[in-house]
Amino acid sequence: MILDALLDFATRLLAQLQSPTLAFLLGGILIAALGSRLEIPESIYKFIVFMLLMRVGLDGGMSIREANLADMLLPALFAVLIGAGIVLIGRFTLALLPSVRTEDGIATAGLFGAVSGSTLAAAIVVLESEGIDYEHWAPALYPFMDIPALVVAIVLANLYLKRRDGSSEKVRIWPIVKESLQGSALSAMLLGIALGLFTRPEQIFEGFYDPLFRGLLSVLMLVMGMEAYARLNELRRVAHWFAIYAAIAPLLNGLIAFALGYVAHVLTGFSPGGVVLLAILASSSSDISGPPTLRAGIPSANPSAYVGASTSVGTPVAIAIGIPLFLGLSQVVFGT
Amino acid sequence: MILDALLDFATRLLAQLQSPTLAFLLGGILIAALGSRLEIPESIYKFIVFMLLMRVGLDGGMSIREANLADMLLPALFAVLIGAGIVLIGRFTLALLPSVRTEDGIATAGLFGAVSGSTLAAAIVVLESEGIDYEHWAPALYPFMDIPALVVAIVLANLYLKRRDGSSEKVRIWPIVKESLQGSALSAMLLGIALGLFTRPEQIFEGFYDPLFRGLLSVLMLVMGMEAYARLNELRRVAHWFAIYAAIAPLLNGLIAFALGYVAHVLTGFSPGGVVLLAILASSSSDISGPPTLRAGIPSANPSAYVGASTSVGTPVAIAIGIPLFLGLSQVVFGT
Amino acid sequence: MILDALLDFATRLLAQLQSPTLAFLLGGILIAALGSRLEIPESIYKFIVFMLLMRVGLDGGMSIREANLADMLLPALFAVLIGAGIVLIGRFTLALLPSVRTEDGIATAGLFGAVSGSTLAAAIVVLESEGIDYEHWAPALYPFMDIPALVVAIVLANLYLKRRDGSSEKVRIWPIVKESLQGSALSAMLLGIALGLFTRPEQIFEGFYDPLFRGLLSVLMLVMGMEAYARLNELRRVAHWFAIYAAIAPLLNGLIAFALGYVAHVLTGFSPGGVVLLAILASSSSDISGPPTLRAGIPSANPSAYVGASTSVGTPVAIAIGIPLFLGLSQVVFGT
Amino acid sequence: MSQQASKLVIITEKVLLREIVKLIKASGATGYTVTAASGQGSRNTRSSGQPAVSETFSNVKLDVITTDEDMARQLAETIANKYFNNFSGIAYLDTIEVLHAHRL
Amino acid sequence: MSQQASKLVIITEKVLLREIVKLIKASGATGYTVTAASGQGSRNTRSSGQPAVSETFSNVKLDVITTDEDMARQLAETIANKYFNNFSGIAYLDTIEVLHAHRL
Amino acid sequence: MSQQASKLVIITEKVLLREIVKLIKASGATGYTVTAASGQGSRNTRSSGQPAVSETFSNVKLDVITTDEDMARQLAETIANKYFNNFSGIAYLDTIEVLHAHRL
Ligand SMILES: Nc1ncnc2c1ncn2[C@@H]1O[C@H](COP(=O)(O)O)[C@@H](O)[C@H]1O
Ligand SMILES: Nc1ncnc2c1ncn2[C@@H]1O[C@H](COP(=O)(O)O)[C@@H](O)[C@H]1O
Ligand SMILES: Nc1ncnc2c1ncn2[C@@H]1O[C@H](COP(=O)(O)O)[C@@H](O)[C@H]1O
Ligand code: NA
Ligand code: NA
Ligand code: NA
Repeated sequence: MILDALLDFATRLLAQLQSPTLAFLLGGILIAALGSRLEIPESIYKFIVFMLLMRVGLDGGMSIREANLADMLLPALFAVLIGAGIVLIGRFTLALLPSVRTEDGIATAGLFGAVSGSTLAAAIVVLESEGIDYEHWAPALYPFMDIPALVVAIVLANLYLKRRDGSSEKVRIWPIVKESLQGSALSAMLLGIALGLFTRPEQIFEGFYDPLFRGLLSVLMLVMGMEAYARLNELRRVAHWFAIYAAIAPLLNGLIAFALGYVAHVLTGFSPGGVVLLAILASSSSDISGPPTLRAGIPSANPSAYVGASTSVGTPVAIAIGIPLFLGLSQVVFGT
Repeated sequence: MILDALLDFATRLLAQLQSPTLAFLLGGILIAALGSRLEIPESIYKFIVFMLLMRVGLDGGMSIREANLADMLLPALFAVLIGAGIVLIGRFTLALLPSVRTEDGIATAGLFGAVSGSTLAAAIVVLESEGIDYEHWAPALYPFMDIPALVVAIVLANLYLKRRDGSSEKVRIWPIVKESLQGSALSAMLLGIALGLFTRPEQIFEGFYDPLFRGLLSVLMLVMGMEAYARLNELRRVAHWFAIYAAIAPLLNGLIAFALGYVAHVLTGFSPGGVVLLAILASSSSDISGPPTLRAGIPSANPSAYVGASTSVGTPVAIAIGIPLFLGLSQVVFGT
Repeated sequence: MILDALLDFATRLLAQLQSPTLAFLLGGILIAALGSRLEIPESIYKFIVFMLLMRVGLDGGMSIREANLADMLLPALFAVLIGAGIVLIGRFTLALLPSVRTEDGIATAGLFGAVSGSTLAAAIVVLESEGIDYEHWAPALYPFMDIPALVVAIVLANLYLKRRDGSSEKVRIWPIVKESLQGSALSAMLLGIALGLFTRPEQIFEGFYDPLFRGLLSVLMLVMGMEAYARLNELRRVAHWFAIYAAIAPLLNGLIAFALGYVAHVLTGFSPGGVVLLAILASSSSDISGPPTLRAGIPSANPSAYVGASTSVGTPVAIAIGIPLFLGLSQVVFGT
Repeated sequence: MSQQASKLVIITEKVLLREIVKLIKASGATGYTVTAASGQGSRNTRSSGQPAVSETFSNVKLDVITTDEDMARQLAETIANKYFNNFSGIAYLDTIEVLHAHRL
Repeated sequence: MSQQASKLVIITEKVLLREIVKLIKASGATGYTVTAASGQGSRNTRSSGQPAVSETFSNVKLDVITTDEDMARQLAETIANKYFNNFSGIAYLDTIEVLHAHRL
Repeated sequence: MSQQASKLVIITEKVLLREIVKLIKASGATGYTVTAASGQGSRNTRSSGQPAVSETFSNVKLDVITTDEDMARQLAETIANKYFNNFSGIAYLDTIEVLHAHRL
């Protein structure tokens, strides 16, 4: 049984390596390493992120219409716990390591507690390709995990710095939350949810946002891959611990979330697909919206450490290993 | 019967509020008001405008091929009269008001006489969603209304300024017309018409420009909404009369056009859908191509007044109230 | 029979003039000549080039999977010979003309030996519209023709300059090859080939890259047309010979390639469609990737000469006359 | 070929670019450089016809380098008289040392 | 209205733009101009949250023209103290002659 | 830490950016700033391989700030000798006062 599962994971990994999502990610790493001058312009990149998160949001909003709100409570609560918990774990592992500056460690844990819209989109595409059902409101758990992670990281870092330096500025939480919600990725998704919930965007969803979803994701994956390579240099300039953390944390965080998701499955019937999605939300680390919030909130933390760790190692690990791993696990656990 | 019509209008307004077109417009206003940092890059915005007007143009060109040119004469003549008439009305109402500088009033009337490509696209989407037939060459009335409006406004303003200041530079009309025709929106549409008329773009129309039409329009509506909010500040700095004019003129102008369209219906069989489209052309106010022409032609007029009035109030009113109003009216008048 | 062929070519040319590909090219020239301010933003343009070459690459890669590698050898060898041969011919005709600076002539021949991704895409669309089969790996011949042409041009020019000026810097070939391969167009296509060959992008190809192919090409053709007009000024400033060469070379180069392609047809069964594609690769002249390589490699050559010749005359001739000509020829020769 | 020269800088609305470039060419200047800019001043009219939200840069910054300081002043005067009553804009002069130029 | 003035130039990370503009406005300056820039210095932290590969310009260059040199120095001091410990940035002063401005 | 310094400005074709940045780094300068520019001069060759119509900025403007004026002159000389025979370009020097820099 264990052997079967391992074999299944290996097969799935191999299949996943050939899936467009991962293939474009690796392709991006490859051509960046080979010095290609291919460039996806910034405006295209921004528009793709908008298109993906609007699609995820619309879908979520339309399904919330028919959802039982009570079903969402437990997963949302767990999302908050996971976001905050990941940062706490990082605070007492990574941030305590000898060659790691405490504030850099906390900021990194914050970014890994936060959520990546692109990884989320990648997970959705894989789930739908495999025909696995999930609560379509599950992506709406994004902010419930993302914001607590960033808030906790900023608060912890400032507590630490205050103790160390004896300064006494108070950290205000609402501006961090607002800053997060107003970010381009999250506000596109939330707008999508609102439009899906209160208006009738079915036609436009089916005729525009949904059919372009996978294709645009492939382009975004290419960018993420090129980016992962470009940021490696930054990561090399900081302690090795960041790279090690970045390789392990996505899987560990995902497993914790999987476990909590399983609890929700047992208690409230949260679907296996939903559990996988929760695990991947946890597994993902923010590359777009998290960094500016952290820079503003923990200005003395070194962004080369946390951005490098997330973009160069964390995101590729979450997509390439995390997604097939949690899918395989779901098959073992739920037998589907 | 009147009651029925009112009820029908109310229902239609509510339905329209849930239509993607309007929903994205309101969504844009909403997230701008909430301080979202979501941004649709300028290059994407420009490309969307191109795509929409190319689609409208191709469709128009292909249908002109089979159209009876004589059918277009009366509507085209009416379009010219409407464009010029709207400016004349504005000249002798808005521009005469006490706290309104005459040249600002004329410029504003000019912009409301001119035509908005995005509102036109929105109207087409609604007509097609509702399955209402219209002459597909009707969008080609755009320049017949747009250019006279801008020309008349610039001429009137310069006559006024000349009388006031005693200067004696002559206004030359051809440069204004050329400037309009060479603008990006109008030249995309005219190129589309030419390509539709003289070449065989059916495949590309059906496989590319048409299927992307509604989706891209939703993105454009989002931009227009954000824009409407952003420009409110400018509008606040000028006399209230501009906001009041901007709220009333789109409906009044549209009604006048509806009446003339009805005459064309009776005389030459102009379709009910065509009448609605003519009304919406009149109802719309230019946000993209008009302002630069007016700034060049009436440099002393304050753009905060006319751009603010058109973008912040005129366009949302034309789309949110104008479109369902003229559709409802058409149902009452033509019984379809 | 000859008459039939001529008649057929004339009909095909007329039909081709109405095809979206050519119509948009001519439309672009037209509106640029009329002073339109329509603008396709740089980022959109870059993204379209990426989309087209990725699509061509993916298609090529997927078909190489099932292809017999041996079938590709002879066409690839011929592509190398054609690329180098075109430059040699230019070296001993254009570059020897009295009012032509030798290095300008060589650089121009280099650009005409090199390949245009947009012309290639246009040819593919026409072949597929006409339902003509071709080896889908044939576009992969691109680098086999492109790189030798650029290398030979740079080597010849430097030999000439060295002899003239007595300087003695050695030309290194690998950097030129690398520079070419790393260019954005070629690296997008090569990445596409790799992804098509080693992964499973079928779904994304059929759901995204392929359906958008023709439409995006129409937009690119519009840009190429506007560009052709804009560069005419530059071309006017150099000797007339460049314009004359640019009008003749695409057809002559294409005919030579057609002949070699015919040899491959007889020897190894290279398909008629493949022969046409080989002819069009040769007929095309590089507008995007070639110029920077040439400027770096032959800095003293005047880019107004070679870019003007290729963009203003060469590319329109290859597309408008070359494509229908080689198709017609194929019908005469292969009787299909 | 080091040479003292004046750099005239004009920051104004993007809509004026084409017209001002014509004036620069007419002035006899040997060249100019344009960069995209945004900004705020006291007037801040701004209306290029692009949506404000999607348009990051609604101003342009024009540099005109010349050895003829009087011409630079004259050019600034012409531009200011023609446009700065109705358009946003600022003009200033800087002294520089040109090290290399194809023509000045 | 020709007038000697100081031009304060700040080159720093794009993420700081909004905050620094607030400081400029608070300083009493009559305006500012922003251009997109990229670059390298000794510190080179850079993290606007846009991918480095797709983002060409991660810096901004801010020009503040003022006749009050002390204010310019003070503003530079404020910005440097507040941000340059943790963010990339450079600040310098140039002397110019303003020829036309709506207000200075 | 106020300090007199030289600002070397190079305006040239975008295709040269990568190469010139290498020369700047080799010169010992502590940093540089790049902005996108377009323009016209006497030579005006321009061929980045992007279509002229869709490309707004085909030039780059490079600022190199240094306290070592000789080095700046030397750098300009090197760049001009290597490229300005075959490429468009202009180089000039300005005197500024650096108020804050991480290293100079
Ligand atoms: N004091 C200043 N410092 C820097 N730039 C300025 C200043 N005043 C105006 N500007 C620039 O000049 C433009 C026009 O200014 P104004 O005409 O005062 O609105 C502004 O948008 C700014 O880009
Ligand atoms: N010596 C210099 N010359 C020109 N620009 C510089 C210089 N040093 C720094 N900069 C600019 O200032 C930014 C921040 O510099 P730094 O804080 O030293 O990393 C860089 O990204 C450059 O754009
Ligand atoms: N007189 C000038 N004033 C400002 N910029 C100039 C001037 N001359 C040249 N330039 C800039 O330097 C570039 C190259 O000039 P050139 O080598 O003369 O063609 C031009 O494209 C302009 O951006
Ligand atoms: Na996470
Ligand atoms: Na109107
Ligand atoms: Na060729």
